[in-house]
Amino acid sequence: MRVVVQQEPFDFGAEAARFADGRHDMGAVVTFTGIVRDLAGGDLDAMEIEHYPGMTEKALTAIAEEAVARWSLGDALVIHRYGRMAPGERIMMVATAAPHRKDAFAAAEFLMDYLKSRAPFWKKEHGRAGAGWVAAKDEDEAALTRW
Amino acid sequence: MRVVVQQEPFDFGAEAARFADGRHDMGAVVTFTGIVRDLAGGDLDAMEIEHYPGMTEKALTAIAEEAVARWSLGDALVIHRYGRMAPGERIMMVATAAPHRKDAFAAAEFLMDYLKSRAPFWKKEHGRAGAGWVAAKDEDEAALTRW
Amino acid sequence: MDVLYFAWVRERIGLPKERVDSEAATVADLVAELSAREDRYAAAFADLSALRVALDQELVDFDAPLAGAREVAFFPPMTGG
Amino acid sequence: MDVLYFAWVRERIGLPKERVDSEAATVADLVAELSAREDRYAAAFADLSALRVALDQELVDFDAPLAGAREVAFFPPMTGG
Repeated sequence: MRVVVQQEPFDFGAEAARFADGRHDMGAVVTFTGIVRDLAGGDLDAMEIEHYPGMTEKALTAIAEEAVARWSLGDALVIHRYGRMAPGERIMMVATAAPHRKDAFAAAEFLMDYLKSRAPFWKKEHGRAGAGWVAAKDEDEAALTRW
Repeated sequence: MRVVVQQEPFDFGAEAARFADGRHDMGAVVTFTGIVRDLAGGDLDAMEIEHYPGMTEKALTAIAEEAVARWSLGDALVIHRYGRMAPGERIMMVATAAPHRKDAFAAAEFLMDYLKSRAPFWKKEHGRAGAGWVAAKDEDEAALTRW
Repeated sequence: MDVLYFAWVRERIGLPKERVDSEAATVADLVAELSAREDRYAAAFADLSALRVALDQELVDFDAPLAGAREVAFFPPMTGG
Repeated sequence: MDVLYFAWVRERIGLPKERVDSEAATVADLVAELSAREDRYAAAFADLSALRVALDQELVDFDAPLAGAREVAFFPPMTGG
Protein backbone atom coordinates (compact mmCIF):
# COMPACT_ATOMS: atom_id res chain seq x y z
CA MET A 1 0.00 0.00 0.00
CA ARG A 2 1.33 3.43 -0.91
CA VAL A 3 -0.06 6.89 -0.14
CA VAL A 4 1.60 9.93 -1.70
CA VAL A 5 0.72 13.61 -1.20
CA GLN A 6 2.81 15.94 -3.33
CA GLN A 7 2.81 19.22 -5.20
CA GLU A 8 4.65 17.95 -8.31
CA PRO A 9 2.94 16.23 -11.23
CA PHE A 10 3.04 12.43 -11.19
CA ASP A 11 3.57 10.10 -14.15
CA PHE A 12 0.18 8.36 -14.47
CA GLY A 13 1.27 5.83 -17.09
CA ALA A 14 4.41 4.83 -15.20
CA GLU A 15 2.55 4.60 -11.88
CA ALA A 16 -0.25 2.53 -13.41
CA ALA A 17 2.22 0.16 -15.12
CA ARG A 18 4.37 -0.23 -12.00
CA PHE A 19 1.25 -0.95 -9.95
CA ALA A 20 0.04 -3.67 -12.34
CA ASP A 21 3.48 -5.22 -12.86
CA GLY A 22 4.53 -8.59 -11.53
CA ARG A 23 1.17 -9.63 -10.10
CA HIS A 24 0.56 -13.35 -10.51
CA ASP A 25 -2.10 -13.67 -7.83
CA MET A 26 -4.31 -10.68 -8.73
CA GLY A 27 -6.49 -10.94 -11.83
CA ALA A 28 -7.88 -7.41 -11.73
CA VAL A 29 -6.38 -3.93 -11.54
CA VAL A 30 -8.56 -0.80 -11.57
CA THR A 31 -7.26 2.77 -11.76
CA PHE A 32 -9.05 6.08 -11.43
CA THR A 33 -7.51 9.40 -12.44
CA GLY A 34 -8.98 12.80 -11.69
CA ILE A 35 -8.22 15.54 -14.21
CA VAL A 36 -8.69 19.33 -13.92
CA ARG A 37 -11.73 19.97 -16.06
CA ASP A 38 -12.05 23.28 -17.84
CA LEU A 39 -15.13 25.44 -17.37
CA ALA A 40 -17.50 25.96 -20.30
CA GLY A 41 -15.88 28.27 -22.83
CA GLY A 42 -12.34 27.54 -21.63
CA ASP A 43 -12.78 30.00 -18.75
CA LEU A 44 -10.66 28.22 -16.15
CA ASP A 45 -7.13 29.53 -15.69
CA ALA A 46 -6.18 27.22 -12.84
CA MET A 47 -7.42 24.91 -10.13
CA GLU A 48 -5.80 25.46 -6.75
CA ILE A 49 -5.88 22.72 -4.17
CA GLU A 50 -5.30 23.45 -0.51
CA HIS A 51 -4.80 20.67 2.02
CA TYR A 52 -4.10 20.05 5.69
CA PRO A 53 -0.56 18.67 5.89
CA GLY A 54 -0.37 15.82 8.37
CA MET A 55 -4.09 15.14 8.51
CA THR A 56 -4.18 14.53 4.74
CA GLU A 57 -1.69 11.66 4.90
CA LYS A 58 -3.41 10.18 7.98
CA ALA A 59 -6.87 10.35 6.41
CA LEU A 60 -5.75 8.86 3.08
CA THR A 61 -3.86 6.06 4.84
CA ALA A 62 -6.90 5.21 6.99
CA ILE A 63 -9.18 5.14 3.92
CA ALA A 64 -6.74 2.96 1.96
CA GLU A 65 -6.28 0.56 4.88
CA GLU A 66 -10.04 0.22 5.20
CA ALA A 67 -10.33 -0.57 1.47
CA VAL A 68 -7.54 -3.17 1.60
CA ALA A 69 -9.13 -4.90 4.60
CA ARG A 70 -12.68 -4.79 3.31
CA TRP A 71 -12.03 -6.19 -0.16
CA SER A 72 -8.92 -8.27 0.64
CA LEU A 73 -6.94 -6.25 -1.86
CA GLY A 74 -3.50 -7.36 -2.90
CA ASP A 75 -2.49 -3.71 -3.03
CA ALA A 76 -3.77 -0.13 -3.14
CA LEU A 77 -2.23 3.13 -4.29
CA VAL A 78 -3.33 6.74 -3.67
CA ILE A 79 -1.53 9.75 -5.14
CA HIS A 80 -3.00 13.22 -4.59
CA ARG A 81 -1.50 16.57 -5.55
CA TYR A 82 -1.99 19.99 -4.01
CA GLY A 83 -1.13 23.46 -5.31
CA ARG A 84 -1.98 25.12 -8.58
CA MET A 85 -2.86 23.10 -11.70
CA ALA A 86 -3.93 23.96 -15.25
CA PRO A 87 -6.90 22.40 -17.08
CA GLY A 88 -5.92 18.93 -18.33
CA GLU A 89 -3.45 18.29 -15.51
CA ARG A 90 -3.93 15.17 -13.42
CA ILE A 91 -4.94 15.93 -9.86
CA MET A 92 -4.85 12.47 -8.36
CA MET A 93 -5.09 8.75 -8.96
CA VAL A 94 -6.03 5.62 -7.09
CA ALA A 95 -5.32 2.02 -8.04
CA THR A 96 -6.56 -1.26 -6.61
CA ALA A 97 -5.51 -4.87 -7.23
CA ALA A 98 -7.77 -7.81 -6.35
CA PRO A 99 -8.19 -11.42 -7.44
CA HIS A 100 -11.54 -10.57 -9.10
CA ARG A 101 -12.87 -7.52 -10.94
CA LYS A 102 -15.89 -6.83 -8.72
CA ASP A 103 -13.69 -6.25 -5.67
CA ALA A 104 -11.15 -4.13 -7.56
CA PHE A 105 -13.96 -1.89 -8.89
CA ALA A 106 -15.81 -1.64 -5.56
CA ALA A 107 -12.64 -0.80 -3.66
CA ALA A 108 -11.64 1.90 -6.16
CA GLU A 109 -15.08 3.51 -5.98
CA PHE A 110 -14.99 3.33 -2.19
CA LEU A 111 -11.57 5.02 -2.14
CA MET A 112 -12.85 7.79 -4.41
CA ASP A 113 -16.08 8.34 -2.47
CA TYR A 114 -14.27 8.58 0.87
CA LEU A 115 -11.32 10.55 -0.39
CA LYS A 116 -13.68 13.11 -1.89
CA SER A 117 -15.55 13.85 1.34
CA ARG A 118 -13.21 12.74 4.13
CA ALA A 119 -9.69 13.71 3.10
CA PRO A 120 -8.88 17.38 3.85
CA PHE A 121 -8.54 18.89 0.37
CA TRP A 122 -10.30 22.02 -0.87
CA LYS A 123 -10.51 23.17 -4.47
CA LYS A 124 -10.52 26.78 -5.60
CA GLU A 125 -11.21 27.71 -9.21
CA HIS A 126 -9.36 30.65 -10.71
CA GLY A 127 -11.22 31.80 -13.80
CA ARG A 128 -11.67 34.85 -15.95
CA ALA A 129 -14.67 35.83 -13.86
CA GLY A 130 -12.66 35.65 -10.64
CA ALA A 131 -11.83 32.99 -8.06
CA GLY A 132 -14.15 30.84 -5.98
CA TRP A 133 -14.11 27.80 -3.70
CA VAL A 134 -15.75 24.72 -5.14
CA ALA A 135 -18.79 23.78 -3.04
CA ALA A 136 -19.14 20.20 -1.79
CA LYS A 137 -22.01 18.38 -3.45
CA ASP A 138 -24.82 16.76 -1.48
CA GLU A 139 -24.48 13.73 -3.75
CA ASP A 140 -20.86 13.27 -2.67
CA GLU A 141 -21.90 13.05 0.98
CA ALA A 142 -24.81 10.79 0.02
CA ALA A 143 -22.43 8.49 -1.89
CA LEU A 144 -20.89 7.40 1.43
CA THR A 145 -24.10 5.82 2.67
CA ARG A 146 -23.85 2.94 0.22
CA TRP A 147 -20.72 1.52 1.83
CA MET B 1 -13.25 5.17 -29.48
CA ARG B 2 -10.70 2.45 -30.18
CA VAL B 3 -11.11 -1.34 -30.21
CA VAL B 4 -8.03 -3.50 -30.64
CA VAL B 5 -7.83 -7.32 -30.86
CA GLN B 6 -4.28 -8.63 -31.08
CA GLN B 7 -2.00 -11.48 -30.15
CA GLU B 8 0.98 -9.34 -29.06
CA PRO B 9 1.35 -7.86 -25.58
CA PHE B 10 0.24 -4.25 -25.20
CA ASP B 11 1.93 -1.54 -23.16
CA PHE B 12 -0.62 -0.86 -20.39
CA GLY B 13 1.16 2.18 -18.94
CA ALA B 14 1.61 3.83 -22.33
CA GLU B 15 -1.97 3.07 -23.39
CA ALA B 16 -3.37 4.39 -20.10
CA ALA B 17 -1.28 7.56 -20.30
CA ARG B 18 -2.14 8.20 -23.95
CA PHE B 19 -5.82 7.68 -23.17
CA ALA B 20 -5.79 10.18 -20.27
CA ASP B 21 -3.62 12.75 -22.08
CA GLY B 22 -4.86 16.09 -23.32
CA ARG B 23 -8.38 15.88 -21.90
CA HIS B 24 -9.63 19.27 -20.74
CA ASP B 25 -13.33 18.42 -20.75
CA MET B 26 -13.24 15.05 -18.97
CA GLY B 27 -12.64 15.02 -15.21
CA ALA B 28 -12.55 11.25 -14.77
CA VAL B 29 -10.65 8.39 -16.38
CA VAL B 30 -11.11 4.78 -15.24
CA THR B 31 -9.06 1.83 -16.46
CA PHE B 32 -9.45 -1.88 -15.87
CA THR B 33 -6.75 -4.42 -16.63
CA GLY B 34 -7.19 -8.18 -16.57
CA ILE B 35 -4.13 -10.24 -15.67
CA VAL B 36 -3.49 -13.98 -16.03
CA ARG B 37 -3.83 -15.26 -12.48
CA ASP B 38 -1.80 -18.24 -11.43
CA LEU B 39 -3.51 -21.28 -9.91
CA ALA B 40 -2.86 -22.11 -6.25
CA GLY B 41 0.65 -23.51 -5.88
CA GLY B 42 1.90 -21.89 -9.08
CA ASP B 43 0.35 -24.70 -11.12
CA LEU B 44 -0.59 -22.71 -14.21
CA ASP B 45 1.81 -22.93 -17.14
CA ALA B 46 -0.22 -20.82 -19.54
CA MET B 47 -3.62 -19.36 -20.32
CA GLU B 48 -4.72 -19.79 -23.91
CA ILE B 49 -7.39 -17.54 -25.35
CA GLU B 50 -9.32 -18.53 -28.45
CA HIS B 51 -11.55 -16.06 -30.24
CA TYR B 52 -13.84 -15.72 -33.26
CA PRO B 53 -12.06 -13.35 -35.69
CA GLY B 54 -14.51 -10.93 -37.21
CA MET B 55 -17.25 -11.40 -34.65
CA THR B 56 -14.90 -10.40 -31.83
CA GLU B 57 -14.23 -6.96 -33.31
CA LYS B 58 -17.93 -6.46 -34.10
CA ALA B 59 -19.07 -7.48 -30.61
CA LEU B 60 -16.48 -5.31 -28.84
CA THR B 61 -17.30 -2.32 -31.03
CA ALA B 62 -21.03 -2.71 -30.36
CA ILE B 63 -20.43 -2.94 -26.60
CA ALA B 64 -18.12 0.09 -26.61
CA GLU B 65 -20.57 2.14 -28.71
CA GLU B 66 -23.35 1.27 -26.29
CA ALA B 67 -21.21 2.41 -23.33
CA VAL B 68 -20.25 5.68 -25.02
CA ALA B 69 -23.89 6.46 -25.85
CA ARG B 70 -25.30 5.44 -22.48
CA TRP B 71 -22.89 7.41 -20.28
CA SER B 72 -22.04 10.21 -22.75
CA LEU B 73 -18.40 9.22 -22.59
CA GLY B 74 -15.74 11.44 -24.07
CA ASP B 75 -13.90 8.30 -25.15
CA ALA B 76 -13.59 4.55 -24.63
CA LEU B 77 -10.80 2.07 -25.29
CA VAL B 78 -10.86 -1.74 -25.43
CA ILE B 79 -7.76 -3.86 -26.02
CA HIS B 80 -8.05 -7.66 -25.84
CA ARG B 81 -5.39 -10.24 -26.61
CA TYR B 82 -5.74 -13.81 -27.81
CA GLY B 83 -3.25 -16.68 -27.91
CA ARG B 84 -1.05 -18.09 -25.19
CA MET B 85 -0.07 -16.06 -22.12
CA ALA B 86 1.94 -16.77 -18.98
CA PRO B 87 0.77 -15.94 -15.42
CA GLY B 88 1.24 -12.23 -14.74
CA GLU B 89 0.72 -11.23 -18.39
CA ARG B 90 -1.97 -8.68 -19.13
CA ILE B 91 -4.87 -10.13 -21.09
CA MET B 92 -6.90 -7.03 -21.78
CA MET B 93 -7.75 -3.52 -20.72
CA VAL B 94 -10.62 -1.09 -21.00
CA ALA B 95 -10.55 2.66 -20.34
CA THR B 96 -13.36 5.20 -20.09
CA ALA B 97 -13.32 9.00 -19.92
CA ALA B 98 -16.30 10.99 -18.63
CA PRO B 99 -16.92 14.41 -17.10
CA HIS B 100 -17.72 12.81 -13.72
CA ARG B 101 -16.41 9.75 -11.89
CA LYS B 102 -19.70 7.91 -11.46
CA ASP B 103 -20.19 7.65 -15.21
CA ALA B 104 -16.59 6.64 -15.89
CA PHE B 105 -16.84 3.85 -13.28
CA ALA B 106 -20.28 2.63 -14.40
CA ALA B 107 -19.25 2.55 -18.07
CA ALA B 108 -16.05 0.61 -17.30
CA GLU B 109 -17.96 -1.97 -15.27
CA PHE B 110 -20.58 -2.24 -18.00
CA LEU B 111 -17.84 -2.81 -20.60
CA MET B 112 -16.29 -5.53 -18.47
CA ASP B 113 -19.59 -7.26 -17.70
CA TYR B 114 -20.62 -7.36 -21.35
CA LEU B 115 -17.22 -8.16 -22.74
CA LYS B 116 -16.97 -11.11 -20.35
CA SER B 117 -20.22 -12.77 -21.46
CA ARG B 118 -20.94 -11.36 -24.93
CA ALA B 119 -17.61 -11.10 -26.74
CA PRO B 120 -16.51 -14.41 -28.31
CA PHE B 121 -13.42 -15.30 -26.25
CA TRP B 122 -12.77 -18.64 -24.56
CA LYS B 123 -10.08 -19.34 -21.99
CA LYS B 124 -8.22 -22.61 -21.63
CA GLU B 125 -5.91 -23.25 -18.71
CA HIS B 126 -2.78 -25.28 -19.29
CA GLY B 127 -1.50 -26.55 -15.96
CA ARG B 128 0.60 -29.31 -14.48
CA ALA B 129 -2.54 -31.39 -14.04
CA GLY B 130 -3.49 -31.03 -17.70
CA ALA B 131 -5.53 -28.59 -19.77
CA GLY B 132 -9.14 -27.50 -19.37
CA TRP B 133 -11.58 -24.92 -20.65
CA VAL B 134 -12.59 -22.30 -18.09
CA ALA B 135 -16.32 -22.58 -17.37
CA ALA B 136 -18.50 -19.48 -17.55
CA LYS B 137 -19.80 -18.41 -14.14
CA ASP B 138 -23.47 -17.97 -13.41
CA GLU B 139 -22.60 -14.73 -11.63
CA ASP B 140 -21.11 -13.33 -14.85
CA GLU B 141 -24.37 -13.90 -16.70
CA ALA B 142 -26.31 -12.53 -13.71
CA ALA B 143 -24.12 -9.39 -13.71
CA LEU B 144 -25.73 -8.33 -17.00
CA THR B 145 -29.18 -7.95 -15.45
CA ARG B 146 -28.16 -4.83 -13.54
CA TRP B 147 -27.63 -2.74 -16.68
CA MET C 1 -23.27 -22.33 -45.48
CA ASP C 2 -20.11 -22.28 -43.32
CA VAL C 3 -20.42 -23.87 -39.90
CA LEU C 4 -17.79 -22.87 -37.33
CA TYR C 5 -16.95 -24.47 -33.99
CA PHE C 6 -14.99 -22.94 -31.14
CA ALA C 7 -13.38 -24.03 -27.86
CA TRP C 8 -14.49 -27.48 -26.63
CA VAL C 9 -17.15 -27.73 -29.34
CA ARG C 10 -14.36 -27.52 -31.90
CA GLU C 11 -12.31 -30.09 -29.98
CA ARG C 12 -15.23 -32.50 -29.61
CA ILE C 13 -16.29 -32.30 -33.24
CA GLY C 14 -12.67 -32.35 -34.35
CA LEU C 15 -12.60 -29.45 -36.79
CA PRO C 16 -12.88 -25.66 -36.68
CA LYS C 17 -15.00 -25.13 -39.78
CA GLU C 18 -16.86 -27.02 -42.45
CA ARG C 19 -19.13 -26.39 -45.39
CA VAL C 20 -22.65 -27.77 -44.80
CA ASP C 21 -25.44 -27.97 -47.34
CA SER C 22 -28.68 -28.16 -45.46
CA GLU C 23 -32.37 -27.45 -45.90
CA ALA C 24 -32.81 -26.95 -42.13
CA ALA C 25 -35.30 -24.18 -41.36
CA THR C 26 -33.89 -23.19 -37.96
CA VAL C 27 -30.67 -23.50 -35.98
CA ALA C 28 -32.32 -26.25 -33.90
CA ASP C 29 -33.14 -28.17 -37.08
CA LEU C 30 -29.51 -27.89 -38.19
CA VAL C 31 -28.35 -29.16 -34.80
CA ALA C 32 -30.69 -32.17 -35.12
CA GLU C 33 -29.39 -32.86 -38.62
CA LEU C 34 -25.73 -32.69 -37.56
CA SER C 35 -26.35 -34.76 -34.42
CA ALA C 36 -27.90 -37.53 -36.49
CA ARG C 37 -24.77 -37.66 -38.65
CA GLU C 38 -22.15 -38.93 -36.22
CA ASP C 39 -21.59 -39.54 -32.52
CA ARG C 40 -19.08 -36.71 -32.18
CA TYR C 41 -21.75 -34.20 -33.25
CA ALA C 42 -24.36 -35.81 -30.99
CA ALA C 43 -21.85 -35.55 -28.10
CA ALA C 44 -21.06 -31.89 -28.79
CA PHE C 45 -24.74 -30.93 -29.09
CA ALA C 46 -26.02 -33.13 -26.24
CA ASP C 47 -26.81 -30.19 -23.94
CA LEU C 48 -27.94 -27.10 -25.81
CA SER C 49 -28.17 -25.09 -22.58
CA ALA C 50 -24.35 -25.32 -22.48
CA LEU C 51 -24.06 -23.89 -26.00
CA ARG C 52 -24.37 -20.55 -27.71
CA VAL C 53 -24.94 -19.91 -31.40
CA ALA C 54 -24.22 -16.99 -33.72
CA LEU C 55 -25.68 -16.37 -37.19
CA ASP C 56 -23.47 -14.21 -39.37
CA GLN C 57 -21.56 -13.18 -36.24
CA GLU C 58 -24.61 -12.11 -34.20
CA LEU C 59 -25.78 -14.09 -31.14
CA VAL C 60 -29.21 -15.67 -31.71
CA ASP C 61 -31.51 -18.22 -30.07
CA PHE C 62 -31.68 -21.83 -31.25
CA ASP C 63 -35.12 -21.25 -32.77
CA ALA C 64 -33.75 -18.56 -35.11
CA PRO C 65 -34.51 -19.16 -38.83
CA LEU C 66 -31.51 -20.03 -40.99
CA ALA C 67 -32.83 -18.48 -44.20
CA GLY C 68 -30.11 -16.39 -45.81
CA ALA C 69 -27.42 -17.15 -43.22
CA ARG C 70 -23.92 -17.57 -44.64
CA GLU C 71 -22.13 -18.41 -41.40
CA VAL C 72 -23.32 -20.34 -38.33
CA ALA C 73 -21.06 -20.71 -35.29
CA PHE C 74 -21.45 -22.95 -32.25
CA PHE C 75 -19.50 -22.42 -29.05
CA PRO C 76 -19.72 -22.60 -25.25
CA PRO C 77 -20.65 -19.57 -23.11
CA MET C 78 -17.96 -16.94 -23.51
CA THR C 79 -15.22 -16.34 -20.95
CA GLY C 80 -13.42 -13.19 -22.01
CA GLY C 81 -12.05 -10.38 -19.87
CA MET D 1 -3.86 25.07 21.75
CA ASP D 2 -3.27 25.67 18.03
CA VAL D 3 -6.31 26.65 16.00
CA LEU D 4 -6.05 26.17 12.21
CA TYR D 5 -8.27 27.52 9.46
CA PHE D 6 -8.51 26.28 5.88
CA ALA D 7 -10.04 27.38 2.57
CA TRP D 8 -12.66 30.14 2.88
CA VAL D 9 -12.63 29.91 6.68
CA ARG D 10 -8.95 30.89 6.54
CA GLU D 11 -9.70 33.70 4.09
CA ARG D 12 -12.61 35.05 6.11
CA ILE D 13 -10.73 35.01 9.42
CA GLY D 14 -7.61 36.26 7.72
CA LEU D 15 -5.02 33.87 9.05
CA PRO D 16 -4.12 30.19 8.70
CA LYS D 17 -3.21 29.46 12.30
CA GLU D 18 -3.17 31.01 15.75
CA ARG D 19 -2.43 30.11 19.34
CA VAL D 20 -5.57 30.27 21.50
CA ASP D 21 -5.72 29.95 25.27
CA SER D 22 -9.22 28.89 26.19
CA GLU D 23 -11.11 27.18 28.97
CA ALA D 24 -13.82 26.10 26.52
CA ALA D 25 -15.16 22.64 27.35
CA THR D 26 -16.29 21.70 23.83
CA VAL D 27 -15.64 22.71 20.25
CA ALA D 28 -18.99 24.53 20.23
CA ASP D 29 -17.90 26.53 23.32
CA LEU D 30 -14.68 27.48 21.56
CA VAL D 31 -16.64 28.59 18.50
CA ALA D 32 -18.86 30.78 20.72
CA GLU D 33 -15.79 32.27 22.41
CA LEU D 34 -14.09 33.09 19.10
CA SER D 35 -17.28 34.44 17.53
CA ALA D 36 -17.68 36.87 20.44
CA ARG D 37 -14.18 38.21 19.80
CA GLU D 38 -14.51 39.87 16.45
CA ASP D 39 -16.89 40.14 13.50
CA ARG D 40 -14.64 38.20 11.14
CA TYR D 41 -14.90 35.15 13.45
CA ALA D 42 -18.65 35.60 13.83
CA ALA D 43 -18.91 35.74 10.03
CA ALA D 44 -16.81 32.62 9.53
CA PHE D 45 -18.74 30.64 12.15
CA ALA D 46 -22.22 31.96 11.28
CA ASP D 47 -23.44 28.66 9.84
CA LEU D 48 -21.95 25.62 11.55
CA SER D 49 -23.73 23.25 9.16
CA ALA D 50 -21.37 24.61 6.47
CA LEU D 51 -18.31 23.79 8.59
CA ARG D 52 -16.31 20.74 9.63
CA VAL D 53 -13.95 20.45 12.57
CA ALA D 54 -10.98 18.20 13.37
CA LEU D 55 -9.37 17.64 16.78
CA ASP D 56 -5.76 16.55 16.52
CA GLN D 57 -6.36 15.74 12.84
CA GLU D 58 -9.45 13.55 13.36
CA LEU D 59 -12.92 14.67 12.24
CA VAL D 60 -15.25 15.23 15.22
CA ASP D 61 -18.67 16.73 15.95
CA PHE D 62 -19.06 20.23 17.35
CA ASP D 63 -20.09 18.85 20.76
CA ALA D 64 -16.76 17.00 21.15
CA PRO D 65 -14.88 17.82 24.41
CA LEU D 66 -11.69 19.82 23.96
CA ALA D 67 -9.87 18.36 26.97
CA GLY D 68 -6.33 17.41 25.97
CA ALA D 69 -6.59 18.60 22.36
CA ARG D 70 -3.44 20.25 21.00
CA GLU D 71 -4.75 21.16 17.57
CA VAL D 72 -8.23 22.24 16.45
CA ALA D 73 -8.95 22.87 12.77
CA PHE D 74 -11.97 24.48 11.14
CA PHE D 75 -12.77 24.16 7.44
CA PRO D 76 -15.58 23.78 4.92
CA PRO D 77 -16.76 20.36 3.65
CA MET D 78 -13.92 18.74 1.75
CA THR D 79 -13.72 18.68 -2.04
CA GLY D 80 -10.85 16.35 -2.91
CA GLY D 81 -10.55 13.86 -5.71
